[in-house]
Amino acid sequence: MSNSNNHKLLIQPDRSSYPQPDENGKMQLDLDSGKYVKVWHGPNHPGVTGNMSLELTLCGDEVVEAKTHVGYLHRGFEKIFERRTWMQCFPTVVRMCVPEPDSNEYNLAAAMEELSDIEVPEYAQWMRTLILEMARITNLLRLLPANGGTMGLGLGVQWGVYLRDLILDRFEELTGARIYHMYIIPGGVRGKMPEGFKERLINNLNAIDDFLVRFKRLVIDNAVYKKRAIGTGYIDPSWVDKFGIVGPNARAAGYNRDVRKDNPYLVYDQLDFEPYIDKEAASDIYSRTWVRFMDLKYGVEMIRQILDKMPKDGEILGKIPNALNWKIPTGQTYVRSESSRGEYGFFAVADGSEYPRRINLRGPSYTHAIALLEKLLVNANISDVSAIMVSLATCPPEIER
Amino acid sequence: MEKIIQHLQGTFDVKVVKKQRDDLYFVTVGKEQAIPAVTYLRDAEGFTHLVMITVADWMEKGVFELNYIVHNYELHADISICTNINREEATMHSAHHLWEQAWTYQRELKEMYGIDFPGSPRVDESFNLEGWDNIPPMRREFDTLKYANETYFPRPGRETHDPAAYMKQKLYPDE
Amino acid sequence: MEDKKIFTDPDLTKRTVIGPNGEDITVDPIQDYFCDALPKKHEPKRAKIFESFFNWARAESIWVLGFGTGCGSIELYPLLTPRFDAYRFGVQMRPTPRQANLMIISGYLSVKTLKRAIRSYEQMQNPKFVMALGSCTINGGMYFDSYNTINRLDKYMPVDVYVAGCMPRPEAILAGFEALKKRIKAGKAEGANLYAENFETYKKNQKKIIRDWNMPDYNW
Amino acid sequence: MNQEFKTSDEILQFAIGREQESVDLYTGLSETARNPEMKKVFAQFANEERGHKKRLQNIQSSGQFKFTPKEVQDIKVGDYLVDVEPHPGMSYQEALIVAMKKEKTAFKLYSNLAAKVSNQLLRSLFDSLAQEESRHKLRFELEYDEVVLKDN
Amino acid sequence: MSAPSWFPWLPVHLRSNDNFEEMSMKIKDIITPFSAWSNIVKKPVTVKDPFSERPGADRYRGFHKNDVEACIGCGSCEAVCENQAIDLVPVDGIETKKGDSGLRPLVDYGRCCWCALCVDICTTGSLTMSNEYTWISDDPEDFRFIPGVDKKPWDNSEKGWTNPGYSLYNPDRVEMEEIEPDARITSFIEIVKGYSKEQAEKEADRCVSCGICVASCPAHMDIPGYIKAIRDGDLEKGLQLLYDTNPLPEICGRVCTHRCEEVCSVGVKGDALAIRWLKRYIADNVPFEDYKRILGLDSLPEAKKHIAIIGAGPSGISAAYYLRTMGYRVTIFEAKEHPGGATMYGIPKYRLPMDMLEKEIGLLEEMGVQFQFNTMIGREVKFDELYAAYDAVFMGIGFEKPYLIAIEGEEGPGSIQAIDFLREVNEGKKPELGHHVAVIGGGNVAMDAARVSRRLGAEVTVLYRRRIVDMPSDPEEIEGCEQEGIHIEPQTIPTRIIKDKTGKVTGIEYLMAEMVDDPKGRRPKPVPIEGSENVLEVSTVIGAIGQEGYYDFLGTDWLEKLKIERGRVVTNEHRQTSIERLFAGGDSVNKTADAISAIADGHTAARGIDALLNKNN
Repeated sequence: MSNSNNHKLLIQPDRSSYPQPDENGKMQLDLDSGKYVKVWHGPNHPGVTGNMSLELTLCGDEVVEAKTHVGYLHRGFEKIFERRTWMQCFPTVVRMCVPEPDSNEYNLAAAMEELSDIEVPEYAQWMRTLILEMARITNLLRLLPANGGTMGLGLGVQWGVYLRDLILDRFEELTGARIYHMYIIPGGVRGKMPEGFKERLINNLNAIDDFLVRFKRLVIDNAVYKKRAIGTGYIDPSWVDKFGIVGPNARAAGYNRDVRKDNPYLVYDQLDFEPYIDKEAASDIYSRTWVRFMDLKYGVEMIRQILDKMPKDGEILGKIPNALNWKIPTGQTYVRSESSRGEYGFFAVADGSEYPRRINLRGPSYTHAIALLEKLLVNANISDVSAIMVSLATCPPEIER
Repeated sequence: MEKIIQHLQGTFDVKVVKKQRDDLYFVTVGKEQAIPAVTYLRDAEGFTHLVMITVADWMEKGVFELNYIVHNYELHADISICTNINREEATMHSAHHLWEQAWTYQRELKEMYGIDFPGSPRVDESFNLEGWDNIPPMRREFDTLKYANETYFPRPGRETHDPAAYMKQKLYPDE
Repeated sequence: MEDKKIFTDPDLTKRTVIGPNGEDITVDPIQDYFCDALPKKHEPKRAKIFESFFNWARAESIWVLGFGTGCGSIELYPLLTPRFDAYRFGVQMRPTPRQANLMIISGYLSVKTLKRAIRSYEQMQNPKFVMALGSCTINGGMYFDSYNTINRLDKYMPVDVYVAGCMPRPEAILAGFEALKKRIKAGKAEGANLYAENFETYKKNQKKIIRDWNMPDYNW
Repeated sequence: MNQEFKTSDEILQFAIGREQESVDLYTGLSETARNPEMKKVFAQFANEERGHKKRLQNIQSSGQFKFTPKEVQDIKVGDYLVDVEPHPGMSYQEALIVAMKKEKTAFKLYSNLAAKVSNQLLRSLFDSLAQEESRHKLRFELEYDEVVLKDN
Repeated sequence: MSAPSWFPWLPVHLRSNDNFEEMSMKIKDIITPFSAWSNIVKKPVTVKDPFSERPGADRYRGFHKNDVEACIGCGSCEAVCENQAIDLVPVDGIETKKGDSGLRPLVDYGRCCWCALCVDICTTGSLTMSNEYTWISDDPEDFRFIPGVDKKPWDNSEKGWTNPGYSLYNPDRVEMEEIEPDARITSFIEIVKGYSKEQAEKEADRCVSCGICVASCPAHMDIPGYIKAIRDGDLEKGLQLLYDTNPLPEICGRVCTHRCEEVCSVGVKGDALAIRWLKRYIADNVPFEDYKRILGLDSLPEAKKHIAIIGAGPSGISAAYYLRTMGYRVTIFEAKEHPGGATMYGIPKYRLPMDMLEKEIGLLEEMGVQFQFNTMIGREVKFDELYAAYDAVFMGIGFEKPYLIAIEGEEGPGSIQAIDFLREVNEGKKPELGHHVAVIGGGNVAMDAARVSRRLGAEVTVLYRRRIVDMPSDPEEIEGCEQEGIHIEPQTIPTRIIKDKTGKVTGIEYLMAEMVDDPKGRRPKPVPIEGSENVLEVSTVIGAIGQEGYYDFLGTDWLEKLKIERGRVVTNEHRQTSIERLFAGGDSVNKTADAISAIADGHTAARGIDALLNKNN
């Protein structure tokens, strides 16, 4: 069913005079007819999750055609990787995606360990899982309330970012930096858990739990939010494979897409957790908010589980060659991990020298923000554009690297 | 997974099969066979999810190694169809009809590597770089440091000394 | 250059019209949209006592343009939440350049963002200041050898305050605001006049790397 | 040497005589030495002794001298070495042994003379001469320790 | 329940009932958001004074600190930095010396990303990070400083990222298997077996290529270069690098005093690189037949001038090799019947096997160097004929004459000199030692004498005048002695050798000594303690207290012209003596008196001769 009638407005506007897509879905727009207005939902806009701009062609207040423009944060990562030795890539790779840097670190470490077959000690694997889960809830704490934020309900963002800041303090204690932790070094991790860290982390988790309760009352059960969220930004479940949709957006459409369950890595196979799937596949903004809400809830329980099950002490760094002249034999691999937005993969090619031949990042937003978003925004109301974008949790640095 | 690989070897002239992990195979096929192989994997073998289309630039061998990585959610396994295309006039059949997001990858590869995908929608639009007048930057013959030093003004006043040479100049200059 | 074609209306092309008393008048409708005049230097002309009062007022109400150009802008979130609360220092985020007097370049600056940053900066009203976060604005930071990021911010726009850190923390940014206030109260924050004075060098540097310049030289 | 000394002048005269004796000894050795380097070494010892003699002479002429009793380190390198009688083909090691032995005898001579004589002024004069000789001996012993006993 | 339609404020298009249930606009949903007002009563979470209340965590990666004394300027922080943020710059007040390049890291905060890889790789642990993070300035040029030299407020903050438990290079040396101590005593086979390919590459991988060792190696060999060649597996390039500065890598690979390992930056915190054994690995593993091809010795320019070399010791061989590569015709005159000098006759076979000597010196014969054995200058050939007949002469005669212990009872059969003893053993004879031997002295020669006599079945005691820490021999040698059951008596001064009526040595009397420090600051001097005599029953006494030069063969008129000082020939920086066309090198010239300095002298002299002869015509 096409997207428009799903938008259950009581009085449907008379669309007869609007341009209809021709047989193969292409819009024939006569831009010079003066009926259309081109608006840049530009890089500098509070409702955007990072610097990405949408070139919207509007007919009245309805989007007729949308084009995503990326490249504002393009730093040519893959080019400068080829000028850095493997260990020098470790601090560079963490800067690829700002809201959740640790998946990058883990992917590079996993790729390097696989290509030069290094064995990571047990304690380091547990610490890496803890760091990835903490990074996931840090990003969700910023992303989940942002759904409300785009509809004017900024209070949730204030609570969320405050709690995110508490977790960043824990990161600072453990890894030595707030945002870019540079903690998962190829071969292991860079430090043990300081004492007293576990108790402080558990207090923060309790604070997040009662944040969840208050947030549910504030946003999820909010009449205005329900009215605007339900029905808009509907992703047809059949699109999930066509557009390569992964992570929470796919789980909202009823598909079980979670790399931690599909191809378990690190110690995820020793943890019991169930990613939340929206059974009736409502797959609109509201359902995606629900999925992220449950992700955050399960994420917090997962961290508690990790803290109980992890070994008290152990070796933090395996046997790695000298960092200055670490040569990896020729070979290529694709390693993936589950970031808060979905499957996050690294394609790494080594040619036997100290320098990587190619490191390519496959971010979940690569497909969500361009192909999927442009299709979703057609016939969407101008006020819902940023809501849809934030509900897809797009993060532009992944797209243009 | 081995069964699927045998099927592939049966139907297409597979040059090299490299098993990286038990859930990751790199299968090298000829240029003409790439898109049919990917279509076969998608329709017949259940590899419905296109992970990525990516390229490794082997300047010494004069080829771009194009990789179509597809993933099967039942078997939880990946197969990457690799094909080598010539670096100079790099053109490749477009795969935009297979997946909706394929044209995005092809658009980026055109801008970054200069590989042309005739027929792919909006392939010539600029993706990351606005008003770029140099050769596609990701090719290995493009020297990014030289370009950066010429275009953007690095702050002067930095010069380093090599310990060995400095000690030679200080302790035993004439030997 | 195909973007420009979409914007212009068909009847916006330059044309010559016969004036009321018979002489030819060339009409260029595009001028109605863009003004090509260059910025002028506005010396503070009030008496010293008034000027320092005005500077005090400007310093105590720094309105930041909400344009996160680089990765450092994620550290601006905590400044808006109650925990670090930049509002008590008089610092507030404004969505449009028209209402902002401080632009934060929060880290690296790619060419595409530089074009938008220049346009936003030029649209800000005269007493405007620039704060540069992180090492990427000083000497290229981690992307010194990238083909798409600038190495030195002071070549493209006058910068008032630099904050060190590879992503400076919220407390460091608050300290940056304090330093900026001192500089404004001392009357040294004349970035706009500096920009007007050596406008050509700035414009030459900017045009060297922004090649598809389809906007006027100075975006009023 | 049981000759009684009354005046400081006599003592100085006697010391200068001994210094002149050792100067003649070294100059003789430097002529007869076959190895040119040994010639130079002995010549250098000789004019060292001349320096001592000159110093004693201007003490004698000026009539006054100051004597600070400073304990001179004695590392007894030479005490257990076999005596060497000087011969033309001497090596540097033997030359040092000869010099050390000679300085040692001179030191012993002055110190027991100082013990025997009663006059306080004369005793301090003898002690200063003894101290002077022990400093020379130390100089040769340090040289021996540095060059010959490098590995021991 | 659904909201009744008379709600006045409900917008008109929501009023018709049928759609209202679908919209599930329940009253509860309208009320619940107001629960957020409960926050009014909560305590605000604002940080009162963000500038001082929130210091960085204990492990925070803040601004750099550097302990300028501990830092040796090795530059591995600059090598690991991916942003090229660190430059090595000279600092006034810190002068360059062996083991310290005198450079200090300058950090550019316009590039740094605070990843602390420099702190982790720092070989001396001097570079750390404070937990300070606020640095604001309006001048971009400010953000460069030399930590530890430019004073900064965070210089003495204890918290911050210090060197964590792990290290980015392997500080421990790869184990080298040696023969068991008790198996060693029975034979003269070589103790050190040498690295396998995998061991050598693992050891070579530990090198941080800082280059500090090059300055302290007397021959200034390109050590990082050939260690990198081992890492790359390109042994031919490694051999070329070796022969650029050292024509006897096999010998140096076994007996060098490896001063480079004392200053190796990896050795500051961990074990130093086994540079000597790596050099030996290259020389062992390149087949001898390819030497000529690799080193380009096949087509040598022929017969410009003719040079004579006196003495086939390491300095003579090295001079001959380089002169030959420069195209001169070279003849070596050797007094004994085998080449090698001290390395042949002084060093025992368990340290330097015979075939290694023949292999290396054999290369010279293949290069066309003529050897004339058993021709001692002054006996078979007069020096003046030599000086006249050849265009230049190089003298590498070493220290032949031993210093006597000069104590009572030294003459006679029972007490012998270490050099003669070692020469006889190397010539194959087996001197009669009796059951107990006393070796006097603490240098390498003394250690060799002790271990050789141990192998000949005698009990051995080493008497040394100073403390063990002052012993000039290699620590491995002392350790080897202890392992082989040789006990060392420090601070003992021999006074008398006791003999029985028939003149056979029965014991040695010695005094204990206490150390007195030297007025001029040189090594402390041992002073015998009167009355502390004790006696050691020995059957033989071996004197190894030192050697001196023997130049009489030149003849008196040449000796006049030759400037000698304290037993050593005086030479300028080209190793040219006071006689114009006579160059000299080796133990008789330099103070360090070991093989590598001799080789370095040979190389310098070769260049000096070449410069002199080219200047002449």
